[in-house]
Amino acid sequence: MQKFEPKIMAYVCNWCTYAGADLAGTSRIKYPPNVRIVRYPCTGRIDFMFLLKAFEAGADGVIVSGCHPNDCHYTSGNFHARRRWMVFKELAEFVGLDTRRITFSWVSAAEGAKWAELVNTVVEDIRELGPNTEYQELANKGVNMPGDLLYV
Amino acid sequence: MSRIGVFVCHCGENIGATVDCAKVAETAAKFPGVAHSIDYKYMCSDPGQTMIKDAIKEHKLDGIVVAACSPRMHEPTFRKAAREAGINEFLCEMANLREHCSWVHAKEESTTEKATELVKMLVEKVKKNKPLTHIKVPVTKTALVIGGGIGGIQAALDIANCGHQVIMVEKDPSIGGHMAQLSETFPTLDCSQCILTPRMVEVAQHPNIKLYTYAEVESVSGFIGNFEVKIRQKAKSVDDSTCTGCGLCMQKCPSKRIPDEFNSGLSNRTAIYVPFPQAVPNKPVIDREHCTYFTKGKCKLCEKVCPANAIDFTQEDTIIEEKIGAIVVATGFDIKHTDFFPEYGYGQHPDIIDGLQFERLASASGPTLGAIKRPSDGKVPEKIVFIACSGSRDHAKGIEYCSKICCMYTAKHAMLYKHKVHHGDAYVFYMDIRAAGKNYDEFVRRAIEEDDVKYVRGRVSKIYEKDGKLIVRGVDTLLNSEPVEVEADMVVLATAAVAQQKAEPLAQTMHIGYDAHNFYSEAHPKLKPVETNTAGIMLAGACQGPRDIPETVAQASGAAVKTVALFANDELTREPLVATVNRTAPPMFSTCVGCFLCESACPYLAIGKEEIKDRNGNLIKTVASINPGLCQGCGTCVALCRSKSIDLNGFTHQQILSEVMSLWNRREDYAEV
Amino acid sequence: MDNMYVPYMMRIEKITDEAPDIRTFRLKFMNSDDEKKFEFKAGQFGEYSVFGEGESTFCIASSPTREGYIECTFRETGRVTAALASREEGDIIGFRGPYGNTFPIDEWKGKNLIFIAGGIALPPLRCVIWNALDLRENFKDVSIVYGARTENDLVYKDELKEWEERPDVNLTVTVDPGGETPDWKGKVGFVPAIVEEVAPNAENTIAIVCGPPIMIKYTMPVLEKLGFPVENIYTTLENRMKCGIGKCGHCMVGSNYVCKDGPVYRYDELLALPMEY
Amino acid sequence: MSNLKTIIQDLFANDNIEAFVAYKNNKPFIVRKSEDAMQVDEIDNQEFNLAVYLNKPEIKKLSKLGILANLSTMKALVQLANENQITSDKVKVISADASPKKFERFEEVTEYIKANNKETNADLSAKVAEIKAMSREERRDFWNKEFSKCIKCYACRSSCPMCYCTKCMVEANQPQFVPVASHAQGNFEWHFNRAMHLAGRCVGCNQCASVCPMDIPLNLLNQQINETIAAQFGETAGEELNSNYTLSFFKENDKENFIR
Amino acid sequence: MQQYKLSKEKLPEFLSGIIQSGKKLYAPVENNGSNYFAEVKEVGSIADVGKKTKLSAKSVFFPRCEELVKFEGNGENTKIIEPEAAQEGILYGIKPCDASGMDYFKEFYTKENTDKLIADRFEKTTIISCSCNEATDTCFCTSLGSNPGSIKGSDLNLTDMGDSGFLVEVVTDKGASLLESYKNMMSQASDIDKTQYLAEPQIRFDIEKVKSNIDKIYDADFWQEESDKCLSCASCAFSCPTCTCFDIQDEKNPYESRRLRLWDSCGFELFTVHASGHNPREVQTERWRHRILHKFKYSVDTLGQLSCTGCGRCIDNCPAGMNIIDTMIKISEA
Repeated sequence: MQKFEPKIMAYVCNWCTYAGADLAGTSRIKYPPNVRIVRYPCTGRIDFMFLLKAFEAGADGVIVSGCHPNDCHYTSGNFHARRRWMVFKELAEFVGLDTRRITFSWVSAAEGAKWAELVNTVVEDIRELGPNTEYQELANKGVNMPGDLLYV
Repeated sequence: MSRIGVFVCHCGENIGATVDCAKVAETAAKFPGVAHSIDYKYMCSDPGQTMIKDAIKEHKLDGIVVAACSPRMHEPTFRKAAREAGINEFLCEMANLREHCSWVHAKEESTTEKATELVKMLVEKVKKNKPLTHIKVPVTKTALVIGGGIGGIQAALDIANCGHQVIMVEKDPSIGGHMAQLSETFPTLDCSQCILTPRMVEVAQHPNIKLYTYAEVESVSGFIGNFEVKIRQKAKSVDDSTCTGCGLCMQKCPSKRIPDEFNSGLSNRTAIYVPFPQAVPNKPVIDREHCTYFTKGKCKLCEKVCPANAIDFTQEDTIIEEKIGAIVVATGFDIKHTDFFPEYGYGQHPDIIDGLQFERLASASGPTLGAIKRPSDGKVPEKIVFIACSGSRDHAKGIEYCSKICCMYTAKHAMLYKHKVHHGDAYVFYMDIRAAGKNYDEFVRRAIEEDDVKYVRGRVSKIYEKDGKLIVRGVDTLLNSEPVEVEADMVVLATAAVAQQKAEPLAQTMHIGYDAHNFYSEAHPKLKPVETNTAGIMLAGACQGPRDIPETVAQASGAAVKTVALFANDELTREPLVATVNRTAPPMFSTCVGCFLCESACPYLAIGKEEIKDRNGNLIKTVASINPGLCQGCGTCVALCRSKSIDLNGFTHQQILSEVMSLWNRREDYAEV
Repeated sequence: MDNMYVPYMMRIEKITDEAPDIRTFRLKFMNSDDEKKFEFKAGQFGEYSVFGEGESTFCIASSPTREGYIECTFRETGRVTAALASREEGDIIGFRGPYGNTFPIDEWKGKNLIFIAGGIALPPLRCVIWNALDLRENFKDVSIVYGARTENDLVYKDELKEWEERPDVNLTVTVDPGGETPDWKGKVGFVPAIVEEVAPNAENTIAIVCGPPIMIKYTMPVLEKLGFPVENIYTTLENRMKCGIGKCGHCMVGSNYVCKDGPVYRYDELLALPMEY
Repeated sequence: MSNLKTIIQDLFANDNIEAFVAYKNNKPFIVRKSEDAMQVDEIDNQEFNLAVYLNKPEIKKLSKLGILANLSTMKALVQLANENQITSDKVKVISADASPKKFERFEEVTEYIKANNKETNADLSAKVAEIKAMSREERRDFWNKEFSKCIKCYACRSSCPMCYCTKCMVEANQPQFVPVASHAQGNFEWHFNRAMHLAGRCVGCNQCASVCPMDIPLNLLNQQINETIAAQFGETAGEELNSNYTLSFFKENDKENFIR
Repeated sequence: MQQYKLSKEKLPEFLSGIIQSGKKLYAPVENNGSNYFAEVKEVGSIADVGKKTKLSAKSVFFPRCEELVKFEGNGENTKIIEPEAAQEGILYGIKPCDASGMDYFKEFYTKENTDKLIADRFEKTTIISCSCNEATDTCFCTSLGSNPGSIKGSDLNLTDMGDSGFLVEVVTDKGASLLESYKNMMSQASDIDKTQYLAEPQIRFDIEKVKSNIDKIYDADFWQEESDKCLSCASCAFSCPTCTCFDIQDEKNPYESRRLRLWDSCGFELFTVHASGHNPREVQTERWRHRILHKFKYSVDTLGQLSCTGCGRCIDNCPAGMNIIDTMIKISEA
């Protein structure tokens, strides 16, 4: 048994935030080791399902980050992503998901320090919130339950 | 299960000092599907790479994960090693243990733990990797240059001189563009035509250049290396092959009062005409809109006088189809005319002219043979006012940008005036003087200091006529914004440079981006200034935004190099990391339902419609298909597709989901907080 | 509890790549008690599974006369088959079975046999072919007509060679027009046409036909024309199945549960069913 | 004979339609033969969105057909046209009102929508607002309770005019994003997905909720998204032809106050 | 057959007795104005049993999502974990039509290749049905030769006699043994004929004609007409007491996986589709015909009984207004 350490999944685009995180590395800026980066070509590629799947996998927090507006390597992927996130976030809130656990941000390839700062903040915020067990529990609700109104 | 190899690099002390690499390798060896796992001091070194290659062969690995530095650094290195060992290079993935782990975390158990998980993610991902082959697209080594101004000419000659075929399309009867209209050029004051016309001739005579004048691009289809273009050759009514260019027809033509475009309306031309004496090709066309025969049904004087029997009234527009590999767009710009300015009398006063008109007045080949005479009465103006920024940088007029060339040509105009009318007074109203460029500021200073041009910093609010004079009323902001009034004989407006009238439809034809002012958009403002978002289409000159001749020429050469680089190989090789629309067994054929909502999201217009037909040719369904020649692999369409019919090579749903799921968090491992 | 959905644990002993996307697994029981209890007959099938990915239905492609293992041949088409295809030798998979009825091979004693198969449908027949060949003395002439789209798509290439060389087997292999390479020595043409060309003697002959629906559709009239009575033609259906024991309802054709009442049908029985297979 | 019946018979006679989608006894009814036109209802207050039938494979494959369209059906038709699913050559639209009228082009349909559009979802908006006012835990519990009833009969999907995928993403299994099972996670992700996939496309006919045999108020999800999209991007589905689809379109100044 | 009388006041006592005995009690409960079967922890939460529940009671025996088997670990270390045995329970408030559906269900799952998971639940559950005093306009049990007081499939049957309380009929030994401990609450009532209290749903079609026509209508024209408005959802199948079809799906995480049994419906387009893409029942007409013939022909062929009980839920729940009675009338008139 260990003490609770938040596990953060970071979905980042290859050209800005991934490079920004690389810069944090080459600049030796320290931040906590709680974050796992999943590399996407562009934030436009990030299907909203991957956000739910991060929760399913038990991520305590998720960072989604890409190029600042107008900086997209593919010119407009982040603009599309931004709209999608807006709709996603509003819906997620509406159905009662804990959206405090999802952080959207723009981190450019030059913002190594911003990346480190972002991870710091998110890890601390999530540490406050505690483990994210709610979503994983859903998988067992309603299984092997006779009747029609199952987990009311 | 797969046979994955894991190679953990210490990167000397860079990773090894913080992460327990041996332990990472040891743990990774136990991951399901891992057949081989080892750590080593320097994986990217020759012995390291050899080690990887040997392991691939020895352990029959079908995928490798190199846990080392950032893939942005060494991915090509290790992919090459994989390829050399006989497995597909796209079965190699890198876990970033250096930039994303050892360099940013302290030497702790949790850091090694993170490193292990990063390896696990990539192991799970690489299990789902599929071998990919580079996309090869054949290249037609012919370039299309649209526009025969100095930009087009430069690009065409550069490409042609590299041994490739060029097709040039010019909408006017002659090439030359705006530069042919200019009198002298700044900052050297050398004669514009003297430097341009030899190059025009060179174009006409170049064995690799096929020239279509009086022609326009009708449609463009296909993609990089493989465009198909339809060119509309407008009917010239003169048979180019027999016409000798003797000019008899023009002398006899009865319609002589047609405003001459080349002279910006300062003189007239005939209905059968060549735009200017040095035109290329130097053969006339009939302007059907003004020709007596075409408007009234009788005349045919030209036909009667033509010694070569070259006049052909029955000619029709023809559509010429050409296959090309790249396009250089050099369609240039236009200027706002004086009628754009209510405050300056809507262009009603003949002595308020624009910059191009002044160029023609000052030109030795112009209507006044180079004498500065005002259009209304032919008198030499004693006092002349130049107004810079006429329309430019004016939000109220909807033109927020700087037209860039006006500061310089206004100084030039003032100087030319002063050189020709020594006793005359030249005033320049300006907002700022933007003379960045080699010898540019010196040029402006010369105008002010040596030629005594009077520069007044302020805007002109109104011009009106009074007693045969043009009263120019403005302010001098350097003198406490005091009102200034100049009684001028002539006013020259340095009107805003704007996009060509047909810029927008042409952009839509070619599927290239354009901004709010219809200037064409470059692929990247810094790093891809001559390319468009549509691969294989390059930009040169003022169609992208106002610019001067040297810049246009430089950009044209840049565009030419991009074109020639494309033509350097018979096939275009592209990374296969592109999106694909699935194809399934009949009767479904694809899970795509053809809503085409992905189409508008694609920044590269790579998504097209594909019709699936049965053996008898009946349409079964229309589905999306992605042109691998155009797709850049951003994946926006992938995330948009509701039925999950599109996937992105290298970042498939399977790959990413496997990565995410490998991070499964076991709750029982924690104590309650 | 005697839960019918609990699979046997099987170890993949051998993997053979047959054709693009088509593989054969040789499976051994992990538990020797299971192996002792296990018995099957030609024509039966099972549910092969990768834990966490799902179950997939294939026939048992090996003959019951070859004991100690079972074999299955499958094409990678979906989630489960893709997961199966990514297994290596030595890996563990699940197996439930045997299910379904069998070819009445005992009733065929003393008769001629002709096997007609197309594409990936040779595996169901391979079981009964080997079963017959291992009891060769029980039968008179044995002929096999097998066709695939291309040469490359032929499965069991080694065994085809073996059958080719056996004097007591009359093998005809064909590929669809355009599917042949320059060295191809077999026939070129669609299976029904080749059957007509080979023109087996219908007298005292049992025809066992298996292939895609389109092949069956065109082969049956040929056999009837050649004088095969419907009672002498057998086929096996490959409906979608989930449970294998006549419960889930997926394979239902009329009142038949193909997994329980089939998959082997005599042609006259098949004709009595609605055309929902 | 009523106007509607005459129009339908006329369509069969002169426009060569193969089917006409209308109502009979207040339920959907597909007129396959001209004489069956006599059976259709003439009242004009039916709620059912008939546009869903244009997605039914058996009807989709017909070369020409007609449809009786109330306001929400019309919006669905416009949106379907925007999504390249139907063309005005193929589908003849008849307005379901007191004086049925035939529209030759979808432009006329959009004009009709503009002229007759009414704000009908006030109660629904109020309910959305009510849920938004709850605490997060209350919202979670509310939806958990509602989704717990879902049996995954997919009546919502089948009855939705905008759900026309031949293979729905829940049936895509490589990978299986949404669990097929009707347990809490499967139900949550299914309804979340459906709502997201209808974002910017839902025409607000509320059919998903009205057909649900378990009475799950699914329209609240769509209403919430429609409200978000209207407020953030100023867009509404099904009212204009060739309007850009909200999620494959953007403006440079879209709001991003939630992005750090 | 034994009959008892139970006064209205005693019923709650009887039911709470069951709860207290530790057995699970499944009964209709109300949610958003409709009734559904669910486990009840206190008698007060039981809804009006006179009202037809939205779904049949099959979920008590055939949960819509159930683990068939579970796997822990990976590779060689994979451990198979079988599901737990069912708990003893009482199903109360089920309609006679539903109960006879449950009888079919039990027969189907136990006759051949017994499904132990479902058989176990039937074995451990006592079914107390409640006769109908009122019928809805979609009820057609009488058209199928059954009636609102049918005891088929019940262990005990209750008939509401208004002020006179309930008539309790003991149908099976299982029913009798349940009643054993509660007999003191009841009085003997062997002479009461419950028919007078029952609803009388109208007979909508002639079942004999249906039976005689059923073999010759496979190619009839009316199937298309009847199925034209069907939208291929499963609300009919999932609310049907005799629809037994299911799907098997696996779920996994890196540490464990499970094989689930889920409800499925022959109405779904993908229900029969082969791996090759070939679909034996490609159009909805064929699927609707299969559904009807399964109920009225195939189940007679295989199990000797009709598998439609006339509950009318498919009519109530159909989004598109499909009506099985219309189809039956067409068949009877064919």
